[in-house]
Amino acid sequence: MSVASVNELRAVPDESPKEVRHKSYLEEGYSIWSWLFTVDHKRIGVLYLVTVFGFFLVGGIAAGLIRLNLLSPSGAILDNDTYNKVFTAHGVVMLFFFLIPSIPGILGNFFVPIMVGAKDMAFPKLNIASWYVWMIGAAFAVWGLLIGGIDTGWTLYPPYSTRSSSASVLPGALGVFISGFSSIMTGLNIIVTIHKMRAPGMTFGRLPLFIWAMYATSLIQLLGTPVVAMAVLLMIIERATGLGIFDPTMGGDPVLFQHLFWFYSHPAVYIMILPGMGVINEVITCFSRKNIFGYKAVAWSSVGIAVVGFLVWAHHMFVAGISYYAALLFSFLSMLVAVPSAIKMFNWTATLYRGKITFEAPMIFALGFMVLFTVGGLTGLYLATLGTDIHLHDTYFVVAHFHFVMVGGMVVGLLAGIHFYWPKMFGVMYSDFWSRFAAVLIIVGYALTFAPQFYLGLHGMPRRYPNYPPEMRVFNVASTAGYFVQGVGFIMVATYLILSLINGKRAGRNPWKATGIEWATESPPVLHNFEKTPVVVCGPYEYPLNVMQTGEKADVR
Amino acid sequence: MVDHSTHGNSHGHVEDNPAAHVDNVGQLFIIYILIAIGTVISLFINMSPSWKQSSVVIHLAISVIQAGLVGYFWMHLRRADPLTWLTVGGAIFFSALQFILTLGDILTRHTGAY
Amino acid sequence: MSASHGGVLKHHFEDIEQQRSSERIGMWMFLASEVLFFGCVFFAYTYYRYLFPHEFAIASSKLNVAIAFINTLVLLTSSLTITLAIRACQLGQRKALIATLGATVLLGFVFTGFKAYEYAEDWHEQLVPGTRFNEEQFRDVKSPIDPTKEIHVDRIKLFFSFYYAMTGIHMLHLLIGVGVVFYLFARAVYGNLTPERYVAVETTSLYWHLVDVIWLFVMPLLYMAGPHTSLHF
Amino acid sequence: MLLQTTILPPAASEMAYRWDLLFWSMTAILVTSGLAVYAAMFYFCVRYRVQEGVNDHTTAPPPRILGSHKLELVWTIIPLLVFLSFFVGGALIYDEVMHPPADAPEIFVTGKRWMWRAQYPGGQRVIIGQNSLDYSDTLANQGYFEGALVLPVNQKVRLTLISEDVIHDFAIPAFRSKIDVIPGRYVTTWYEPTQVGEYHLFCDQYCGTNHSLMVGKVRVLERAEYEKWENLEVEGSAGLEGRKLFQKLQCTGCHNVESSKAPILEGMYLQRRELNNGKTVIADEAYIRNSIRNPRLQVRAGWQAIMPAYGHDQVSEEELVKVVAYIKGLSRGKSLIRTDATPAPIGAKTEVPTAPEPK
Repeated sequence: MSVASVNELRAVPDESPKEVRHKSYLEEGYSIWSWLFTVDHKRIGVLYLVTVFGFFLVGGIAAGLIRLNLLSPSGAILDNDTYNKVFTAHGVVMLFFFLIPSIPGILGNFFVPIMVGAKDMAFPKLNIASWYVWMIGAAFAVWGLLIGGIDTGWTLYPPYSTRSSSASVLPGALGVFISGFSSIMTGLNIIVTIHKMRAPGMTFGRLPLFIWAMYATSLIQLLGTPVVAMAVLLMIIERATGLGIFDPTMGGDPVLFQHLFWFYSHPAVYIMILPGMGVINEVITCFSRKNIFGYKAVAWSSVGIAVVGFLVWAHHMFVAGISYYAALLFSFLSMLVAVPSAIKMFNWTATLYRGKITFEAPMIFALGFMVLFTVGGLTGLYLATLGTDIHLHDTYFVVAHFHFVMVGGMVVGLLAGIHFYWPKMFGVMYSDFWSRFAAVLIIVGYALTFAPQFYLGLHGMPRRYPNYPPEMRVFNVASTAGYFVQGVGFIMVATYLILSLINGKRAGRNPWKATGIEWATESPPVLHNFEKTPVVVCGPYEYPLNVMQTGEKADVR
Repeated sequence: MVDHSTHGNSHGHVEDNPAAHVDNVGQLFIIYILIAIGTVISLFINMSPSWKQSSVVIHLAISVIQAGLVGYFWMHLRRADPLTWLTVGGAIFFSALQFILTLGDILTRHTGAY
Repeated sequence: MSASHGGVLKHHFEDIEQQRSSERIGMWMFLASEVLFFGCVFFAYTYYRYLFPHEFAIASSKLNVAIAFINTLVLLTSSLTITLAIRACQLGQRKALIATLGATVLLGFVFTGFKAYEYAEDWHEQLVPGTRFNEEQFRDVKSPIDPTKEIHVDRIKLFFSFYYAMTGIHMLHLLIGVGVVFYLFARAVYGNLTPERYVAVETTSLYWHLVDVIWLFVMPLLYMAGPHTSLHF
Repeated sequence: MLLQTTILPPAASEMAYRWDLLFWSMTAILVTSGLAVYAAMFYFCVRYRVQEGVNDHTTAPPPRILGSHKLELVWTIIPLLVFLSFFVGGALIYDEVMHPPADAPEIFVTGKRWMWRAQYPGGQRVIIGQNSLDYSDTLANQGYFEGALVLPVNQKVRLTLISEDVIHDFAIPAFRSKIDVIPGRYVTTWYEPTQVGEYHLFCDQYCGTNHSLMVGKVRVLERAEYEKWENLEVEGSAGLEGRKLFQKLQCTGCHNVESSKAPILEGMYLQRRELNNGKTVIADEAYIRNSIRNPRLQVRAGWQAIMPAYGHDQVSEEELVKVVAYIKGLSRGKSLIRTDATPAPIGAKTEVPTAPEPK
C-alpha cells in the first residue's frame, strides 16, 4: 500500500453519496505481486484460503492411502515403512498445516478486523510475514516428506524420533518449529486487534462470539506454541548432535518430552476446535433468527476452555509412566474442561427454541457440527476417565474420538464458516441445491468413516497399524467406504464454490439478512472495510428486533 | 479481561506528547547499581568456601529481584496499563503452571533417577 | 489527524495513542510468548538438575564464571544505554540518541565476543559433548556436594547439552536484538528517529530488557550450579 | 449379553469385569444425555422451521430470549457432578491397576523392536512377536504354545516391563490392560485372568517399521495345563532342558520312534510296567532315575538288558532331574526321531526350520 493511494482514499469525503461505488479489495490489483506483497488482511485471508485447502488436499490424499491400505488385514497397497510415512504425513500436514492455521488464517484474518470495525489488523506487515513464515515452515515439511518421508508420527516421540528413525525427521521437525512462529504471529495480531482496534461502541459485551472464540484461540497460540517450539528444538538438537536430552541411555527422560509436547499439543486441539465453535454461534443465530441463548455463558466458556485447557495435558499420558498422583490430578482437571463444551452445546440447542429456522447449507453444516461434536465430546469423557482410558488409550477409539472432534467439529465448522461468509468474501452466491446436498453427504460420510472406528477401538485395534487381525476387517472396510462418501462431498464443494466465482449471481451486502457489522459493508468489502468507521449501537444477535449492530434494519439491504 | 472504553470515543484523553513520561537519569543509574550489586553478591556466594547446594535459592531470589527491578523501572511496568500487567501475569502464570504441574508428576514418581 | 504527526500515524489506526499502545502491547505479548519459550528449556534444565545435582555441580564448576560475570555487567550496561536511548529520543536529543544506540550495539558485540571466547575455551578444554569431549578429566572428580556419590559422565554431558542449548538460544536472541538496535541506530543517524517515533525505541528496549532478564536467570542457574574457587580468566 | 459380546471384546480378567461395569454405566448416562440433546435439536428444528404462513416473515418475530441464569446453572452443575462421578469411578479402577499385589509371581518382559521376551519366575522364557503381515504364520496360530504369553487362570501375576530401545506398549484388550514400556526404567502391571482362552496382545505405542507385527497372543490355561507347560514345554523349563540332555547323551540313538533296540518312553509316567523278572512297578520318578543310573536292575519285559549305566561322571544329579522331568512329561506321539536336533529358541525366526513337526 503506497502512501499515495492511502491519501487518495482519505481524500474521499466521508459524506460521499452512497451511489459512488468504491473498488472492492479484489479490484485493488490484479497482478500476482499485488497478492504476494499485500498487507491487506482480506487478501492475506484469501492467500490462507488457497494454501490451507491445498494442504487439506495433500492430507486428504494421505488419508485416502491409509484407508485404502486398511482394506486388507495384511495391508492392501503399501509396505509398512511407506504406510508409516503416509500416516505421519497425514498427521503433520493436517494438524500443523491445515487445522491450526485454517480458521484463524482464513476467517480470522478476513473477518476479525471487519467484525470489530477496524480498517486492518493491528500489524499488517506482521500479518503477511506470518503467512510467509508459515509457507517456509511448510516448505521444510514438504521437503522432508519428499526426500524420504518422516516416519515418527506427528507426535515425534523420542527416543524413536531422535535415535531409531532413519527417515528425514529433521526437515519435518524444523517445518513444525518454523510454522509455530507463524501461529504465534497470527495469535498476537488477533489479540492486539481485538483489544485495541474496536470501533466506537464495540464493547467487549457486544463482540460477536466468533471474536470471543478467536480471542481464546489466540491466547493459546500465543502462550502454548512457544513451548512446543522449544520442545521440538530440543528434540532437533538431540537428533542433530547426538547429545542426550531425552535419551534414557544418556541420562535423559523420554517422558519429559511428552510433557513439554502435550503442554502445547493438548491446548492445540482447542486452537482447532474453538474457532469452529465460534463460527457455529454466528450461523445458528442467523438461521434461527434468534439471539444467542446466554451470550455471557458462551463467551466465557470460550475463555474458560482456553485457560482450563492448559491444565489437562497429561491425560495423553495416563499409561505413559507418569506418577499415580499426577494421573489423578490431571484426570480430575480434564473433567472440568468438559463442562464449558457441554455449556456451549446446551446453549446452541436452546437458541433454536422458538426460532424461525431455515436450512441453508451453512445451517446444515452447523447442525451437523452439533451432532458430530456431541459424539466427539462425549467419547472424550471415556478418555479423560482414568479407568476407561487404560484400555482405550492409543487405540482406534482415540482416533475416532479426535476425528469426530477435529473433522466432525472443526472441518464442518470451517465449511459452515466458508459457506456462511463466501458471499461476503467474494460477493457471489453458490448453488443452493448442491451446497445442501454436499453438506448432507459430507456429514453422513464422516459418521460412516469414523463411527466404525469406535468399535475397532473398543476391541483394541491399535493406532498406526498398517495391518490388523482378520476379524476386524468388516469395520475397516466400512470406514474406507465412508472416506469415499465424504470425498465425493468435498469434490462437490470445491466444484460449486469455484463455479460460483465464475458465474455465481451477485450476493449483495447482506444475503442472509444477518445483523453483524460485517454485513453492513460491501460484498466484497472495500480496501478499508468500511466507507467510514462504523458506530456500534447494540449486540451482535438482535435478530428478533431485526436490528444490525450499526442500528440499521437487517432485512433492508 | 479488562473492558477498556473503546478508543474511538476517547479523543479527549489522547496523549501525544512524546516527552510526557521521561525517565529520571539518576533513578536509572541507581537501579543499574542495585542490579550490579545483586550480581556481585551472587558471585560472592558462589565463591565462598561454605558453598552449599541450597544457595540456588538465594541465587534465584537475587535474580527475581533483579528481574523485578528491570521490569518495574526499565520496562516501565510502573506506569503500564492493566492489560500489560495482565500480559505479564499471564506469562508468569502459565509458565508457573508448566513448572508446578509437571514437577507434580516428576516429584511423585516412585522410580528414582534413570 | 495524520498530518499533525508528520506521517507517523499508520493508515489503519485512528489516532497516535491507539497506534502506540497497540505497538507496546504487541511487544509485551510477544515477550509473554518468549517467557513461555524460555520457560520450557528452563523447566527441562530444572528437572535434570533436580535429578542429578552432583554431576551438574561438577560440570558447572568447569565453566568460566568470570566471563559470565563480566558479561552480566556488559548486558546490564547495554540495558541502561537503551533505556537512556528512549529518553534521548523522547527529548529529541539526536546526538545522545546516536551515542546510546551505538553503545548498545557495541555492548551487544562485546557480549558476543566474550561468549565466543568462552566457547573457544570450552572447545579447547574438550567440553563439547557429541564432537569433542574428554571424559578422562571427570574420571576422579568428586561431587562438591557429597564426595561419596558416584558420578556418571553421561549426566555431565547432559549438563553441557543444556549449557550450549540455553546460551546458544540466548545468543541468538541477543544477535537478533543487535540487528534491530543497529537498524534503529541507522535510522537515528539518518535523522528518521524523531520524538514522535520513540515507541520504536521503547518496544525494542522491551525486547532487549527481556534478553537481559533471561541472562540474569541463565547466569546463576548454569554458571553457579557448582562452586568456583578463583576468577581465573 | 449380546450387546456385551458384540460391542466389547471378551472380558477375561477380574479387572475387565469392573471395567465393563464402569463402561456401561458411563455409556448409559452419556447415551441418554446425548440422545436427549439430539431429541431437543430435532424437535426444535421440525417444530420451529419456517413454514409458509405459519412461521415466516409474515408472522410475529421470534421472542427475544437472552438466556436464563437458572438454566445455565443447571446445565453447568449437573454435567460437572456427572463428570466428577466418572472421575471417581475411573480413579477406583486406576488405583487397583497401579497397585499390583505384592505376593503375585513376577514375570519380566523386555520389549525390543519388534518382539517381546517374557521371563518367568521359574526361568522359562518365551518370545512374542516377529509375525508376518497377516499374522497367519505366527507360531501361536500353528497350535504351539510358543509366541504367546501363557498365564494360569485365576492366579494373579505381576508383570515388570522394560524396553531396550524405544517406547513400546504392552496391551491386552481382553484384560482391559495397557502400559507403556519405557527404556531406562521398570513399569509394573498385573492381571488376574478369569477365563481360559486365547486373546490378542498388541504393541500400542508406535515403534517403527514393524510396529504392527509386534503382536502375539495371551493364552490363559487351566491350572494343570499351565503347570505342564511351565515344567515341560517351554524354553527354560526342566522338561525342555531334559530333552536337550536326552539328545546330548545320545539316548535318542535307541529310544526313538523307529528303533527296535529300546522301548519308546512316551506316556509311561505312573503307568504299570512289567519287568522281565516278573515283577510289576509303577513308573514313578524313582523308577525312571534308577533305569538310567542302573538300567539292568529293572529291565522291561520283552527287552534286552543292553542299556549302559549312566554314572555320576556322565550325568550329574542336577542334570538327571531334568532328564527325568522330560521323560515324565513325554506324552504320546511326541517321541523324537533319531535325527531330531535341539529346537531353536522358541519364537525365533530362523532361515531353515530346524525343528520339524513331530509325528
